[in-house]
Amino acid sequence: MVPTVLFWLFAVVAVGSAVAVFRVDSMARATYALALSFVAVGASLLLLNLAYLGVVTILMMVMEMAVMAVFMIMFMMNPAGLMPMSMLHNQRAALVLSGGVFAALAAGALLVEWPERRGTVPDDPTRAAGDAVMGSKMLVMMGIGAVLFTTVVAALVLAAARSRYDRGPAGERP
Amino acid sequence: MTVTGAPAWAVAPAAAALLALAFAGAVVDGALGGGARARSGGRWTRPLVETARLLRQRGRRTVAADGLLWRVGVAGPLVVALLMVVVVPVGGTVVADLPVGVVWFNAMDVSLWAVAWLAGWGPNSVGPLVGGYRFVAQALGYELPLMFALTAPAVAAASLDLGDVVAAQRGLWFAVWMPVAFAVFLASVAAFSMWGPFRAPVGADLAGGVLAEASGADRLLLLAGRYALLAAGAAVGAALFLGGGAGPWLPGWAWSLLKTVALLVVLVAVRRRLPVVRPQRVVRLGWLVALPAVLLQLLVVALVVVWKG
Amino acid sequence: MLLVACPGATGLRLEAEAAVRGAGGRLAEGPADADVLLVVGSPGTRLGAAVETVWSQLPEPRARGHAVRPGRVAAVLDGALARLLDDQRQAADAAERHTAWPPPEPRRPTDDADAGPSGGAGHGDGGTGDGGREEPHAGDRRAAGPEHAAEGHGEHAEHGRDEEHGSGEHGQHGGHERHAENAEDAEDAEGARDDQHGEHADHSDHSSHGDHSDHGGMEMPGGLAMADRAEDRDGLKLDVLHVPLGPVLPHWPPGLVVDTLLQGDVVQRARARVVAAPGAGRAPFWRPERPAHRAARRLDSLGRLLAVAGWEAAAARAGELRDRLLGGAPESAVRADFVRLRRSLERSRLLRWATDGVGVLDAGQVARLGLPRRAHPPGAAWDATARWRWWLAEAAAALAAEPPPGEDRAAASARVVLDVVEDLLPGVELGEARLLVASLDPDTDAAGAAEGGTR
Amino acid sequence: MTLELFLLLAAALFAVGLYGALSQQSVVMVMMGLEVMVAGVIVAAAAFWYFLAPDRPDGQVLVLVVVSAMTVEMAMGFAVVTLLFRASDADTTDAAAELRR
Repeated sequence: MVPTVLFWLFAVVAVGSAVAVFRVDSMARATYALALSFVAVGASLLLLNLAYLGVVTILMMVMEMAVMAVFMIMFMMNPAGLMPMSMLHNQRAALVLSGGVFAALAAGALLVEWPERRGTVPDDPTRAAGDAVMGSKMLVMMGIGAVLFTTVVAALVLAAARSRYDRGPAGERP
Repeated sequence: MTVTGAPAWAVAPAAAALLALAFAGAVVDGALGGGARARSGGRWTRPLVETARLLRQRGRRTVAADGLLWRVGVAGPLVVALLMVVVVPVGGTVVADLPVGVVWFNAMDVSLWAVAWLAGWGPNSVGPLVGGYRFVAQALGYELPLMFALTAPAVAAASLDLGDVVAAQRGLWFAVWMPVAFAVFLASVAAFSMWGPFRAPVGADLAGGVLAEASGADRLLLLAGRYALLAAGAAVGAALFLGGGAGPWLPGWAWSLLKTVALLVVLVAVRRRLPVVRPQRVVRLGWLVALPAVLLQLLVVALVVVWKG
Repeated sequence: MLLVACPGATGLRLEAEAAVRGAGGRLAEGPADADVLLVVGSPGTRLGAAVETVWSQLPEPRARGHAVRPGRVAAVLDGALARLLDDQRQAADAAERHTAWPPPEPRRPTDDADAGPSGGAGHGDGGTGDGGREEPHAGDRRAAGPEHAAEGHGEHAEHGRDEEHGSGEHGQHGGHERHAENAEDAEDAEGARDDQHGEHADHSDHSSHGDHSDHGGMEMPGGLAMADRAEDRDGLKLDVLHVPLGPVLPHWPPGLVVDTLLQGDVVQRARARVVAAPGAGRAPFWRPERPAHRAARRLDSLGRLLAVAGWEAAAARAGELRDRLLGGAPESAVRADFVRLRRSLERSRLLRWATDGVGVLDAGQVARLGLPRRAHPPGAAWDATARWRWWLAEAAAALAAEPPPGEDRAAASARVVLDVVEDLLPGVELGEARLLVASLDPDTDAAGAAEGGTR
Repeated sequence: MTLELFLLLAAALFAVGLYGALSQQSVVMVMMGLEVMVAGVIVAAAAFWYFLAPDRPDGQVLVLVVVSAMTVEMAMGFAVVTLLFRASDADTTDAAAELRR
């Protein structure tokens, strides 16, 4: 009972704030609506016994959004949404298309005969994942690590031609 | 010592304890503040006087402020501190027995990026805004070292659960053989609480930075939030590095409390003694000094763990 | 408590600092944190307008006091504190203030906007409008927008982008009454202040020095101007803000206003001026012929720099030594404590990190400022670190009753210092800019007399 | 709590994200749309893992990879936007399309 209520709560928050991202004028609000949406997604992962993944999702996404806000405000006109203006194009097509996609996916989710559940949830899913990552899939992890690192460096080198903070792109703009 | 989860109502005493600790921090700060021979009450009562003053004061608004986001930013630090504290084992009990407490703490301190930035963005004013950006810039500097500093005890305990980390320190505190991680952790706590040498986001050169526009209850919440963050950081530090509730004679909770208070006093005492480090320096320090040092520390820890089998 | 010192009121300022400490208070960093607004010295028109703006930004309960005569500061402060605790009066104040929001739109004739010389006596647009700035600003500011926004913008640094409720209200109706009610504190200069006030009401337009550029007549949200955009050094075209620093800022030379063009927190352009004050330029407070004063002056500057650098403990120690020297303690008694302070400062790596490389002077600037050609640790650059070390050396010499070290040159006038500040500020981050100004510490007492030394 | 509910949530998030990515002009907003879509993928992957094959960690690993991919996307996206902005003073997709010619 309690998990179901929580699930609905998180689901409504996640979708509601995701919609809000594209509805509000203020860039700051849009960014933090997205952050809220991710927090709700992470929280719903917690319901699935995925403590580690849920918390990591929250961690990564909040951090990303905090940095994102800086960029949003740096590049967007009218960052505080104080002036009403529209930044949309081909809105109708987008609405129709995404509505169709939702219908198709929902139909698939409801109509497909999902297979029976195999096995049970391990006591400590985090450990299971850790074993998987560090055991047979060690290579995956190392690959991800290397890719992440390269990206960060590449992004910073590209973005910060002569940044004051040597490495950080932030702190530039109100 | 095994750690057991407490029932849901335990959040209330945890919150009360956090606020009490935060208040104690403020009292210590007032006592160490020195200088004035105060006419209205002694140094020890200064936080009380200040609280009363701020409660009497009316909140103020700025033009075209983003009220909603400002509120979030103002209430945020206190809430985040509370969320940090619920996973800390006190003696043998913990409010929320989360199996990934270490990551949880990390996620919470990252959410401070957002909160501090919002508190700066909300009032639509230069001082707070620059303060908010300073916080994010500074956070880029300390976050990665902090992550690895948190990883070191977790690796040594082979668990992300704070209870397990405490249990793994029986015999030898982690602070003893991971001093670098401990130091980086404490510095990061000061940094995310905008405290001591890392208080540039609320610096006097910005007329108070993030705090510049807050008055009345808003200001009280922000100030209390800073002390609460320090207290929460001290509590987590006591569990991660100082063996939590382990100690002779006294019961476990008393030791937890004692160590937390000791760390808190250390953190508070640093405040006036050091000048502020500019955010640029913090970033450089974080990446060029703290990060390599803490990585080396992690390597040492990993080697020890492997060697011990 | 928020202390507003006027140029030429150094003695009163020191007295007020002591009085605040004696009352167990501390100096606030901005109006949001302040209960009491304490003005020392006599502000001129511009500074008076700034004070009104700041007053309107204090949250209730609030009280203000105005001290003009030496020896009366503590009494004025006591009066203000008593009123602060008077619930009835505070309730009345709050009621009056909040029913008046939103204030009736103060409509002024459109062409009044650039009536500079008539009563503003040349301190209006003159200080900012020169220097070939491309931004559309002075003179063509919006006439239709709410005035209150413009005023707050103009005067107050930490509120460069905001305006608190009711400074318009102030200029219009609230201001005079409250003024009268608080007049009991100002034991003298009553007539003079009334004059100023009237003048202020007439010319409050000037208090906005053109940081509201006209965006083609668009109606701005909340009456605020949106940020402009301009090239920055990273090649990104980003928003710029016009932000005046001062005249009411903590640890800031009294009466100094630096109009800056900020991009993010980086200063792109700066114009410095000192607002006029009737009290400025009388008898100088610091008497260089007296060693104690020489040392105390240096300690005063040092304390300000340390406060800006965020080292409260050291700043408090410097202030304490200064007060002891001015209070007539023999130099020899202070010397031991001074040596200890000096040692801890010179040993502090964190302080050097804060000030190293801030505002490096070239040889010409060194000569103009009347500093010795060689920086104090030989071979070092003339940055803020070298300057506070130089202050320490000077203070030490004064305490040891030696002649001042280095070549004996006359200290530069504030205008020269401000010119150097203007040269050095572009490209500097806001916090560094504060350090830079503090490390050059222009003496605004004399400059305020010459109608701000505006150019 | 059933698999279907979670999949519906995932579908809703995906559709909202798609709408955002298609309808927004600004590159940064398009990136936000992509993020929302990826959030839907995360929910779906986690739900499949929990309800279909909890004994195998593949689902979790997939989520981990997706989260990392998201970070990478963000970082590169920011770098590209910054370059674009510097080169052409534009942050909209339409303007970027012109760059191609």
